[in-house]
Amino acid sequence: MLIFEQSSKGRVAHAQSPATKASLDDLPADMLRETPPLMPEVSEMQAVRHYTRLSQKNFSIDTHFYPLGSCTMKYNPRACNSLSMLPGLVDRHPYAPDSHSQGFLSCMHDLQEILKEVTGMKAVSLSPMAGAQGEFAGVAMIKAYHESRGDMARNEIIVPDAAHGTNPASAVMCGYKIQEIPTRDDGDIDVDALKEVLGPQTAGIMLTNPSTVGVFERRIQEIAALVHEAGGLLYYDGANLNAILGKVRPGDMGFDVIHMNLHKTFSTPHGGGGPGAGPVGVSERLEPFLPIPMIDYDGTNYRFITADDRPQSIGRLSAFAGNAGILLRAYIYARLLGRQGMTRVAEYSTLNANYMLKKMKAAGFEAAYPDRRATHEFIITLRKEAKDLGVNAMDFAKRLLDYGVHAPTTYFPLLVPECFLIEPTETESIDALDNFVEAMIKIREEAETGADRVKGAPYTLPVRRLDDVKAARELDIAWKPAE
Amino acid sequence: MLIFEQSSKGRVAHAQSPATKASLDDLPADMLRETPPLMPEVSEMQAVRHYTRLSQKNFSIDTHFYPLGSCTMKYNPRACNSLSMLPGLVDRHPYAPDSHSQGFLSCMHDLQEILKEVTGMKAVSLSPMAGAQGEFAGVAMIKAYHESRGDMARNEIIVPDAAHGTNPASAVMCGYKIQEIPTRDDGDIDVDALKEVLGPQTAGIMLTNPSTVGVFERRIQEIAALVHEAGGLLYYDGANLNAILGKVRPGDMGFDVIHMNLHKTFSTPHGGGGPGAGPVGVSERLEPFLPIPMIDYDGTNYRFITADDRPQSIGRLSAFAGNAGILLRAYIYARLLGRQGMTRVAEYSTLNANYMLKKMKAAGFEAAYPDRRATHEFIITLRKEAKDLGVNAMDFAKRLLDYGVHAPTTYFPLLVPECFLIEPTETESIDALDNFVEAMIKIREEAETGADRVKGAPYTLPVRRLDDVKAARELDIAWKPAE
Amino acid sequence: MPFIPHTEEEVRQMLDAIGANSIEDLFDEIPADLRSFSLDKIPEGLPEMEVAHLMHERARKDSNVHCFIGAGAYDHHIPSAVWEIATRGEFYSAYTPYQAEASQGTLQLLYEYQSMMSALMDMDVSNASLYDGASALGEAILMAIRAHRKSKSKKILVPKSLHPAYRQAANAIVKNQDIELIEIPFESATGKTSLAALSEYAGTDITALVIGQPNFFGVLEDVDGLTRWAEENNTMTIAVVNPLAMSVLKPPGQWGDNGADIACGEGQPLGIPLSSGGPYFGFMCATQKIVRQMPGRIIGRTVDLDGKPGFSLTLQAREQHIRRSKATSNICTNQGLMVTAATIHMSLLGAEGLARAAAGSHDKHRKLVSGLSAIEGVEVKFDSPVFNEAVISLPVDNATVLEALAADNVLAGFDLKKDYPELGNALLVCATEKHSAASIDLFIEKLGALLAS
Amino acid sequence: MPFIPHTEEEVRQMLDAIGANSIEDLFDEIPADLRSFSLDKIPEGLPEMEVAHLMHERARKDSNVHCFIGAGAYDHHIPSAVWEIATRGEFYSAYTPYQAEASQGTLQLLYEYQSMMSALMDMDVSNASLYDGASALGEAILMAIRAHRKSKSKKILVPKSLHPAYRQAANAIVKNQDIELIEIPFESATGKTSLAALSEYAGTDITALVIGQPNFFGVLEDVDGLTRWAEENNTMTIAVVNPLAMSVLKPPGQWGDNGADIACGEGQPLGIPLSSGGPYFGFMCATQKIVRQMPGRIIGRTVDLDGKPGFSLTLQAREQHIRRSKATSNICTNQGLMVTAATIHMSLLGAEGLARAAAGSHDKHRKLVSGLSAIEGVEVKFDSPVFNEAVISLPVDNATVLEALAADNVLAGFDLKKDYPELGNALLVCATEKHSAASIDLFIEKLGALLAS
Ligand SMILES: Cc1ncc(COP(=O)(O)O)c(C=O)c1O
Ligand SMILES: Cc1ncc(COP(=O)(O)O)c(C=O)c1O
Repeated sequence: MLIFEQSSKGRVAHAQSPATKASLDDLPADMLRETPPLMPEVSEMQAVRHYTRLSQKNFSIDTHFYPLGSCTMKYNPRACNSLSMLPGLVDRHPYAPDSHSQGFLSCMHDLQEILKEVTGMKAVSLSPMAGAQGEFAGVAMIKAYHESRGDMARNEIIVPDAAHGTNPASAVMCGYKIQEIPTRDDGDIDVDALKEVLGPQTAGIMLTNPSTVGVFERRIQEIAALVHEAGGLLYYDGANLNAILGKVRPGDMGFDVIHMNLHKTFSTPHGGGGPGAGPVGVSERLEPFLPIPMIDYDGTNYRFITADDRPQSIGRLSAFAGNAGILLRAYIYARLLGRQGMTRVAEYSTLNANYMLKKMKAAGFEAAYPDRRATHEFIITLRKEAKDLGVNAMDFAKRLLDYGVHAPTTYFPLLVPECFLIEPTETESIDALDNFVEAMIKIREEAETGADRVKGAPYTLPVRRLDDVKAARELDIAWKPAE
Repeated sequence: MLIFEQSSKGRVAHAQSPATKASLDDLPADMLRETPPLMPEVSEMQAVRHYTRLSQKNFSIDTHFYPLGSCTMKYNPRACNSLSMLPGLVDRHPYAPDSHSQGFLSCMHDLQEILKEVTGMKAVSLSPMAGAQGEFAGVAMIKAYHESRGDMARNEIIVPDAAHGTNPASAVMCGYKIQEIPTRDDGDIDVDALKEVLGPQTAGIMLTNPSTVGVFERRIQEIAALVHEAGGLLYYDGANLNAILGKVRPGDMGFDVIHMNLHKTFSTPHGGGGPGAGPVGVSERLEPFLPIPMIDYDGTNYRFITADDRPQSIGRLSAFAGNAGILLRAYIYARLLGRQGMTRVAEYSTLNANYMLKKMKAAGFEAAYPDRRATHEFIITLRKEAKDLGVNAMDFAKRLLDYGVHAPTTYFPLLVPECFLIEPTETESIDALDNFVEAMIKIREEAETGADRVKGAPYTLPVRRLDDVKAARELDIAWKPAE
Repeated sequence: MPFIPHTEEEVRQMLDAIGANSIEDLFDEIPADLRSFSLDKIPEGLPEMEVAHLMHERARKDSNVHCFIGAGAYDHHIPSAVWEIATRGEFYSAYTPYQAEASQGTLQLLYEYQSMMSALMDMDVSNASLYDGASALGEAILMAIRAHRKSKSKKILVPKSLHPAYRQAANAIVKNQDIELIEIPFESATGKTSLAALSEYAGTDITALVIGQPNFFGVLEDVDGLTRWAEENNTMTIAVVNPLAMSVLKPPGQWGDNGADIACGEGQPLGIPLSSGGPYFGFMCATQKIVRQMPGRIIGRTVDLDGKPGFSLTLQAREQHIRRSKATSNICTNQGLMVTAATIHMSLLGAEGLARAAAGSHDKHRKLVSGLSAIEGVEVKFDSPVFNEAVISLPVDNATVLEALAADNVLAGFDLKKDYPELGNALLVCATEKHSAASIDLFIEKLGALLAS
Repeated sequence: MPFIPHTEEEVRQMLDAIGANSIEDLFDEIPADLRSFSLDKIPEGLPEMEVAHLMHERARKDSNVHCFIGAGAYDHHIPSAVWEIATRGEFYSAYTPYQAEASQGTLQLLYEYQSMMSALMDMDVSNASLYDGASALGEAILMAIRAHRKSKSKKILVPKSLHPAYRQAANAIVKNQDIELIEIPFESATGKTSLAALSEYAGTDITALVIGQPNFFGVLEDVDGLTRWAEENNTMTIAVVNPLAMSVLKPPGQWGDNGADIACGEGQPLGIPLSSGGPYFGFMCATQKIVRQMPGRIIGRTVDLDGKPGFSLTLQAREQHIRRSKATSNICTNQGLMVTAATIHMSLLGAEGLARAAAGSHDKHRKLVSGLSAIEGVEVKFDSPVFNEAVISLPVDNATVLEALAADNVLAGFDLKKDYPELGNALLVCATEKHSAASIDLFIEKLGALLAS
């Protein structure tokens, strides 16, 4: 039942607003609202009960194994939430003067430094509010760089076919054309194809490493050399940073600019769709273009770096300083982990993924890149099952929900048919991994005795499979009272 | 799965304790523990996930209508929790000096005053930690009073048959014998029977008003006069205070001592079984005997009243000052409600109960006291259904769970056969009340087509009906690892 | 190893299964020469207890101020229930609701959110959030350009009375696509967007006009006049509004003759703490006919296999994960948790509660401004109705006043000198329903004393 | 009307259904002369925002102290997860789990709690909590009297080295049942219970001997010697222990030759905040053979109709709601939510984490005491091993020192003068793993400076 359907006309949760409505008699009547908006009219308890019960209909990290590839659904330490909401932090106004902000600013500055070190970049701006905004900022910096050199002809960004959709979308927002290059059967980029598209029109290339097919791009140094020779710059999509944290650094691989998804690698919560944080790091030549604000420290005081300090900056991407509260959570997480703990993130997420891959293979599932090491994630293809048993990746995904496991990422990257991109993360125990493999085996067994049971899944969730076609055709995206 | 069954030997949630174990070399070896206790060895996420999921298996006020008679399951405002846990309050040491405790002490003092006013008593001590401890304190004061007067022969406490089990149990803990008196068919106490048992051996009587049968004891003034004439005192069990808050006061009815269940009337959470708070209020003659500590205010400073101030006190009932954090919650609730809001508690809980009673009667269910007003609760008896359809009160109760409603109190008070004691509270909306009645009608309809469906309930909960006999016979109350 | 459950024995068992000798072996595809660097500058890990110490200390440094800054971020009352529920693990630690069946909680909540925002703006549709108010304006401009097929100019009129940071962020977001933002001045007496200045563009091809309500100065714009101007000139209108104010002010859907085309803004006043400027959330509403040009996620109500109602992501063909370079926006992760809080907040307050909060806030502001303007030399800058905040001018240097009051923990307002030097020593000051009378009096008294000395 | 959902129209509709004219009519069975009184002294209701103001102000008054008081309540690290989960509505706002099928969350958790406490004490069984440590001792004494059928004396030996408040509370609880608590002195040099004094009672009918570990002075008692004495004299033993200490000290189940009969104490060190002394929880463990004499709720594991494991309240025949005047105790509501927190806390720390917390706490205490005792005139009072706290004696008047340091926000310890005048100017001081080195140094420095002046 919708919250609106629990309304009763005139019902007010009286503890939550002033006892009476103050006068607005200084405002002209024609600027005032005549009829109140149609909002729920419920008691405090009705609201609490409704949203508490709604919450229970979700899978989440706090309740389920959630091996969603490319998303790094790992444990979100509760301390990161509670400590970021301490009075003084949670109620600091974004325009509070530096004199009354040294606590907050010192956290932001320390976080910048930590991110610089662990990525091997020269400078970091924390302001982008998610990965995609980080990508936008990164590509905008590439553009600003070329333009600052009078190099105006570069109008193409190269993107592998396996790239996340945000990569081409972000490049287009910066006014670029997209050149797609293929991925080889071994999971690496086709370097010959790359050579063919490189040229004076090349502004740069956007890569992730490990890539979205779950393997490490072995020829990365050669690729960097080729792109740089052609006058282009290299962009690193940090969505997969969890795989290499403390093990190898994008800066050392030759990347000029990177974004990090703190809501993945640094374990800030995903909140049912955000907020995230997508700080960008750059090599020396891009430093002048970083988005403002950043934090400076002169040995005594912390302060905001603004447009006055950075006339070449691509500008500001948010009204204030990005998703500050999320950055605090990432900072707290970084301090909990420390240097050693960061390295262990890569180690144990990789261990978990390789273990699962091995077990899946042993159970007869087909790996997309059977001869490669898994990184923090790996792909299996269910094309055999789809063909022989008539149950596709989506059917497996839905049936997994009944087994109490969130489905891996399905049908991404698009180049592998019937794929599952599986990312267990370092915070899951061997039991959870084994359970998953067992569930997959059971589902295949079910399918072997007839596809229907699996195709009808899920059965144990609040709803069964939803009609997405109807959702799009008969668009119902805002409740209206029955006439 | 138990948390123990998720353990792995040597697993530690490392963020939660010092990195190494400090030396205990100043302690003699024979005083040290040799083998560690068998505790769960899980990761932080495993613990979070386990207890988050366990929580989801509960019904609660935040998720369900919970009309548990005598328990006053009303909305627990979330502000009471968060404001009582502010730094300064949540970390105040119980022995912090008064100079650094004025914030806390002022809340406690104000609460004492509010409770005095709303109950009509002369003085209040907040220290009892639940209703039963309040009863103990109350009866102990009655005893101390008689003894202080050299009146040593009074060794009986009178208790109606409808009384809550804690009443006789508490009196016995004070060294008293119990005299039970019957309840009449109209729900009032049998005053003739009372007269018969009154005498020089009478120390006092324990009553609730409204009583546990959900009606107001109309002859309360006459009863008070009779007991006082006999030299006894009147104890008021405040579990049902919600029914009369701000409408009529126990002090005015003639009671000498009362306890309040703040976890009922003042909406502190019941927490799956407590903590509660059971402050006691007294008339003038019992004031010297109140349990310590209490809070005094001299117009400038607040301070604890201790045994030095009150040599006749029955003493202290807890190591410190009772369930302080619960008292804070009650205080916050009292400030949110204010004077008017308290009166409305009685008004709307009574309105809800009478409305439900009327609807239940209209639906053909039998009221235990059909000619009486309901107070904040009322009783129906399902003896007809038990006889005609073969489904008893427990069967209805279990089946209600499937309808998403917590069962009312069943089989209490014992004198009404197949009874439901139904207490909707003031915070439920008319929709919730109507839903309940409809569910009852549907269950009866189900039963009319055969008892089995109802007797097999519940079906939609984490478990079906449990084998209590096995639980008691094959006692398994602490997990042991399989050999 | 914080947060890593593996025991030594399990690691051994897993490596054996894999057929590797050590964890290090698993990294053998990485070129060896990339593997030498030092992380020594990153501090050692600390247990939660020590990090708590550290954070308490830092938080204390920024605590206990009397803050009268608004300027786009407002300290309103937030019911305790809001964040106690929003941070429940099931909301807090879930991903974007791609698997609809396992995400009905989030999905239904977002559908309710869309419904509430549509109602508050009196617009047909809402998306499920963008990053923040400023970036939402950038997206709204891009959306207008996609939606207004007849306009070729890519020219957008943006009042100078709009929040400077919004103008900067919108510019940073759209400038690489040959879009021109043209600044429209405000009337120096009223602080309102100058209709006279606007008339310069009458009859030319303008894609959209941006209208702030209230504008950055707190001043109420002539939204009907501005919207009608746009309607007459075949220009789309983009409303940038304070959503809480819309509970008492005329909402964008009712502006001019046909209402605004797009409404966007900062959702923060709806239950989001100040938190140094984020995470907040950008909202966006629009008319039904341009819904397919809207960026961001949209949740639809549908039915399941058994015909039972349910919710799922819809119109995904607009989004980057399907359309890639042709998507309406690159946005992927949005501000879901903030919207969760805002939805609970709006449910708890309802229309009446929101209106009381807005009016109560305005009332406190009036008390503040009347007290401040009674001080010798302090003047209210604009002769216009304002909502919730106002520009005052000081007889002495702004910066000196701000610093002196800050020394007493009074943060006296937003300094307008940098963005609007033409206003002289002007401060933007704000009070909300949350300010106590004592706190307001303290500010007035301190400023009075300072200026008298 | 805060928290009341009724609209005027609904009230009318409900009254019509009832057949009453007004709500007032529903109270017509109450004698009219009882209805006139005034509640004017109770303040008007306030919205949450204003109550929040008030509470913040009051909380601030008691904040920011350096507290070195232990004396039965200890400030240990509590993982954030503990209270975030314990205050989830499903735990926080549920009733006692009478309807087992609708309470499996609470029931399973309590079963796990019983298992953990049994393990920590090395005892067979545990109940699901009592009110607090002091009242648990009262219940333990009553239980011993019920359980020790052969003893008729109702005499209980209670060391003077036990927490004074525990002795007072236990006395208040048991005194009306003709039970005699006999005080056993401590050795003035060691602070331990005097075995010599005990020997006076050898061979007489004593129902039980109470043994604290550590005792109120932090001193470790000779638990083996005391338990053996009791075993030899057919006396039951009641252990009163700090449960966190039991992660490193010999637990009651291992004392003497056969272990203690009953173990009880204050659960606060297991994840419960100081909170002015409550709510905490009393725990109680016992040997299997006397489980039926145990007061309080007990949860058992069983199976459902389908044979699936589940949990329910068991041995209810001991309890007041069944046995009424013959129950083992009057306790009904216990401290469920505290136990919920403690169970999560113990799961998060595990045996190793608890031991590290205990050892870390002890270590900080050693640093404190060594710093304090290096000050001229300050001495450690007892020549015995202690855990976590210690008695120091001062060269000057206690009260003056406490007051002077409190003026600097240092709460220097518990003043023993009132309860133990024989100890002179003695303070009981405590530090835990949570105290920072800086905070400890501050105390040492301030005391040093004060005594030097
Ligand atoms: C590989 C990759 N790149 C980019 C992104 C975009 O990041 P965000 O969702 O934070 O905008 C994602 C996240 O889904 C991703 O998986
Ligand atoms: C009528 C009545 N009296 C006394 C009590 C005992 O109160 P408590 O559970 O707080 O000890 C209760 C609570 O269950 C009750 O309902």
